[in-house]
Amino acid sequence: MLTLFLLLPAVGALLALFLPKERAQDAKWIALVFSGLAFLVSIAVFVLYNPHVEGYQFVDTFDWITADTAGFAISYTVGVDGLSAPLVLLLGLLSVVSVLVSWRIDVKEQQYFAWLLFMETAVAGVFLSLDLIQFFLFWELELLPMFMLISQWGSGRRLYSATKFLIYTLAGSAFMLVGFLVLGATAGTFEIAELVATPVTEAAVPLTLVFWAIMLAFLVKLPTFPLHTWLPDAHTDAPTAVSVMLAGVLLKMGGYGILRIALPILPQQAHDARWILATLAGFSVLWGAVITLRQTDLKRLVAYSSVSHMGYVLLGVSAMGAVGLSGAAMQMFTHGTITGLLFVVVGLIYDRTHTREISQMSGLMHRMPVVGTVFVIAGLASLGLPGMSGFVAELTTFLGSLEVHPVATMAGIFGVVLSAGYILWTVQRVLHGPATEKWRDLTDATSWWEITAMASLVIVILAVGIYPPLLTNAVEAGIAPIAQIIEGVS
Amino acid sequence: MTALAAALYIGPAVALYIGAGVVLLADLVQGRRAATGLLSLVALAVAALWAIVQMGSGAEGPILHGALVADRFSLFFTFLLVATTAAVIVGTSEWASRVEDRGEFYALLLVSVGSMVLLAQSNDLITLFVALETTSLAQFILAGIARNERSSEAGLKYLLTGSIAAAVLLYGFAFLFGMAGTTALPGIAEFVRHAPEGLRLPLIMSFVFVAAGIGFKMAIVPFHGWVPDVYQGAPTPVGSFLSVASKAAGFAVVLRLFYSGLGGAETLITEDWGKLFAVLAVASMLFGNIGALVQTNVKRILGYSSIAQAGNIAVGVAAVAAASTVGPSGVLFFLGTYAATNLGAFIAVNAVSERLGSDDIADYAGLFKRSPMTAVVLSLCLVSLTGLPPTAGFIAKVYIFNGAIQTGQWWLVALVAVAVVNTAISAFYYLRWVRTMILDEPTDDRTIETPGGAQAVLLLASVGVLFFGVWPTPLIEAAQRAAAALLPA
Amino acid sequence: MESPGVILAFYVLAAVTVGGCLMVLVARNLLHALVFLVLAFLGMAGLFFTLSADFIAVAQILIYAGSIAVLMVFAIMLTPLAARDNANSLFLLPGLAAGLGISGIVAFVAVVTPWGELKGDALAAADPVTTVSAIGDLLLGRYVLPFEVASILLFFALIGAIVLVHDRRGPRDSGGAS
Amino acid sequence: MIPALSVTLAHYLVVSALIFGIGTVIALSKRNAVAVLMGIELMLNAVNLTLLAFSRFSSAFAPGGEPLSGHVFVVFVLTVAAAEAAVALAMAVLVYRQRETVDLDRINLLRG
Repeated sequence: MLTLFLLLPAVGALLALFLPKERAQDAKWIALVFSGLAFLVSIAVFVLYNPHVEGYQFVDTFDWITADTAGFAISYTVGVDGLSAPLVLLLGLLSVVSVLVSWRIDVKEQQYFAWLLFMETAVAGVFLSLDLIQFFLFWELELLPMFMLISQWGSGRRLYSATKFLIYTLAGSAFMLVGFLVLGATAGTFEIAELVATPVTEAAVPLTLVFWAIMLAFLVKLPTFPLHTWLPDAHTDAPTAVSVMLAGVLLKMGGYGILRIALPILPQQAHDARWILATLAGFSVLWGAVITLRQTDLKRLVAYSSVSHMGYVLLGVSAMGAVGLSGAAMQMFTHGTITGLLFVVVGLIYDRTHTREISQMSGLMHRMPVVGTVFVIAGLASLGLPGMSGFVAELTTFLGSLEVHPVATMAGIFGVVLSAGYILWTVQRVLHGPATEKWRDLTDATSWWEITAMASLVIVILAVGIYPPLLTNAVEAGIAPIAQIIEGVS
Repeated sequence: MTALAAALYIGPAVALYIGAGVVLLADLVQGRRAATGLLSLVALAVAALWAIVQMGSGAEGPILHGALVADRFSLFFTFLLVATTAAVIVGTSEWASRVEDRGEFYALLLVSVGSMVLLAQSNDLITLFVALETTSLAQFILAGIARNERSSEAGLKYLLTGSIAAAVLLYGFAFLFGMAGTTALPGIAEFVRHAPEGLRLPLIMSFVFVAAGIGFKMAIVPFHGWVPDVYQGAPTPVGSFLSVASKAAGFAVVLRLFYSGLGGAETLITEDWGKLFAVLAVASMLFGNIGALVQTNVKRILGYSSIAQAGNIAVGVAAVAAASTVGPSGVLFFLGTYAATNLGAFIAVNAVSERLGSDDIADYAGLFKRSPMTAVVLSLCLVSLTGLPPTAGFIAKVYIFNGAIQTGQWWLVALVAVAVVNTAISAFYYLRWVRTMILDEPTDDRTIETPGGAQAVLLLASVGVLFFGVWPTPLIEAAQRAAAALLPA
Repeated sequence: MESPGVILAFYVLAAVTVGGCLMVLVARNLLHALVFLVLAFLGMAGLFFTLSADFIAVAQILIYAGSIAVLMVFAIMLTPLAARDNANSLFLLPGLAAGLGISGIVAFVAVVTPWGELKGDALAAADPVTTVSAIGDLLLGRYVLPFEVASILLFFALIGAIVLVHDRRGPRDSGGAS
Repeated sequence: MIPALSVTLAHYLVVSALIFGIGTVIALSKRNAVAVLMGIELMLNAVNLTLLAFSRFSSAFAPGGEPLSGHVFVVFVLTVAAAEAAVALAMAVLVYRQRETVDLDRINLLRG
């Protein structure tokens, strides 16, 4: 079933690519069908996942490279647990949404949708892989579609941004590979489950170095201050759908990697690093929030708020306890839906106004009430209003981290205050105020694809906010074994 | 040793030499010139068949008083070299049809590859040297064979650099011979294994000379300067031949010499030469990648990239010093995938440059619109050179780095760290080129026709790159069997 | 090396050879450099005699001092408009550094290495033997394969030299893009 | 112990080192292609001297050593050197025909 989820988008990508030229317009339908099918599979995975059963579920495995004499036996193994199941669902959902918001793409549609689907496969591989080399393979696989999508269908300094993204990610993942290889060489296996079961205690190079080599890639992806500078550029210049994917699922690869690999395999080193991580988290939250306050570009504003909000993930991780880790995992999911929605809305506004300068906008609520309303919902969710999914995640994170890292937690809470400030201020400037003459002819979002994209995300945000166990049941089951390991070291 | 067995062992090389002679004769007969390419392919096919028979018969061991040795290792390279040459001939037949000295071109190509086959089999310093010089000399002439200004400049520079490198290599050989008292590699290995501590210094000195001299063939520092010039100036078929076959032969010699001939693992100097190659690898990667960043001529980019890739392979050689069979099999696997990748890239560049009359990267803008297949294959090859999935280059890189790290030596871990950072640097120029081809708008909308032969090779190359990227096990196993043959019994 | 005559010969010949080499380096005129090169080749042949390598010494005179030197004369004569001065390029300093470095290192290693360890006792001169027939036996016996390959090498060097310099029969071909 | 007035292996090796070094300098730093070739020939000569010196002091070899292999090696080096020189000079003449110079500093069409 998981292999199906992995392959569906790739098959769709190939079909879209080989569509006859005169039917290029149909690429979006292929993309919608295949991402939709994948979404159905992901729903099935999430629903059928049983939180009361330990370990990975729906495992598919076979020997991929069987070069035993060289110690290079690598298996293809996919499976989900409570940590990855929500992310798989998130990926399925956001992929459909990103296809929908790309409905108006009219430049090289075939390539565009092929890359988009290709990226879904790559990210799915990251979330599903249970083997380090396989994980690394998919991690690298995601680079090329992203580079192509930003550098071609983006705007502004798109080549610069795409290259910056590429260099940052590659530099990070380069060290990750070294770390993985050292782990694999020492333990004699690349299987994550075995590496977790029999911890590596000594290697050719100090394990602290190995830990940081691996963490570097994840921190870049997360992104953490001071490695975050690629994110605003990439977001600003990326097309809407790519921003949705980037904020919604690609950033989660970093957090997922920390929870899936760095923490359980090297718990002692992670534990030793908790102060550094907490400090980085505090800086990310505050710095991100402060910078966000100063933004005049709507998309850049949302991008910087991502830096701030992903800081909570790291904060939860640095607490090194069950509650904090659960908070981090939940924050990943909720941030994916909320920021995804924000980018959808920003994209819709941009489509109509052709500007992202906040100072140019005023009174849009009068012209486009639907978009405006959704913007308000997303904003409120983003600042952590009770009753929405953001609130649950942030609260859990703070509960987990308060005792361990009071200062960093206070910084985080202050970050929430700041984010309330910038979100309300932005909403007020963009939506309210006098309806200027300039925007008289704006039309609201009325087409089915726009409505569907927004509605699906709103529903998820509200559902999780109102009934958190939808999410927490799975997450807690997934976090429990990791927390057990990490709490075992001192 | 019966004559039959000897014939079995040296058959592939002999077939190639005879083929060269036949091609020359055919060239003399006016009106039969078109057949020379076909004849060369026949010679290559005979060589390959012969090698298959040799493999099937399971015949292995030294022959001709120990001048040569036939084993899985030499067979691996025989197949690699023959396949590479055949691909070059098929992929560039259209170019060759316009060359005045076509017969000589094919004959020299066959002599060169025949000598490389011998090189991979060499078990004696003298055989090694003579085979090396024969292949080099043929390549020098090939580089200059177009006889236009650029080609002759490339030929002259290649020849002078190559001769200096050969002298340095010989100096190392002279000391090795002097100390061991024999030119036979097993004898030298035996000597090195029991060498007294007092001879450590001259031993290190001689293998520094040897490594530097052989480095010329592999295109690693310090004899790397010729690479961009020759790739740019020499006829493209020659460039593609050199970038794959010559490099493979160089690494074959290095493995045979250092791994098997210098006593294998666990000698007085093993770690020394491992570290030596580590230094050379770092220097090559940095020089190649930084050099490639500023180039606008695609052939020069490929030239610098070839230096950087040689650095990657040298990581595997350095690992050989500390591990058993992991390092050499990594080198072999890398060379196998690199052959498919680089041939694809070179043949594509050749096809495009012929039509465009330009090597400027700016003229590759929008190639996807003008010649979709070439652009896609070239992109695939560049992605593979970067080392990104799902291509063979990714597996090769992970495999070779894994081999280095498995040794558990801190300096090899550090070496791999440098290598992966270089991968990130290389992505910059490789992917910039991909983007230019796939996404930029062409300045000229006319389509570019790719000749049939080139299309066939491109297709094969891309199949190879993808197949070994997704299912590398067969090639890995072949590489491991070949590498195992090197270990002293 | 007991005989004082041989010892004297060694020093004289070594001085001639190294001096000839140095003159090749510093000579202003290319033809003068060539003369000194021949001198160095001849000195080298003498050194070979002191090493009881009579056959090689003769071959040295024939091939180096004879053929190669003559080839070089031809090359210089065939390039009449090229500069005749033996000028240094921009790489003089790196070249000097590399050459002196190699010389120094090898000489140092040659002096400090206890070569006696090769066998275990002090170095002693071997009995002079007639080398010609023994070399012939080796060439046609143990080293028959390189011998054959060398003949292929010579043949194709010839072909190559002809291909490179023979006059064009037709219009210029476009080898590679330029 | 090396007697004061005797010539040993080391003497020959030092001479060869000097010649090889001078050859290297010539090969790397001369502008005229023919002069560069002279340097290369000197380097090869130094190699020959080394080979023959080791052969001569053959009692240094362990049992089973083959001193005459050094002589054979030299024969091959001579052969290769001659072939290389012929091709190199042909190449130089070819370049000269096209540009009326064999000055390596001025043969510089190929650059990035």
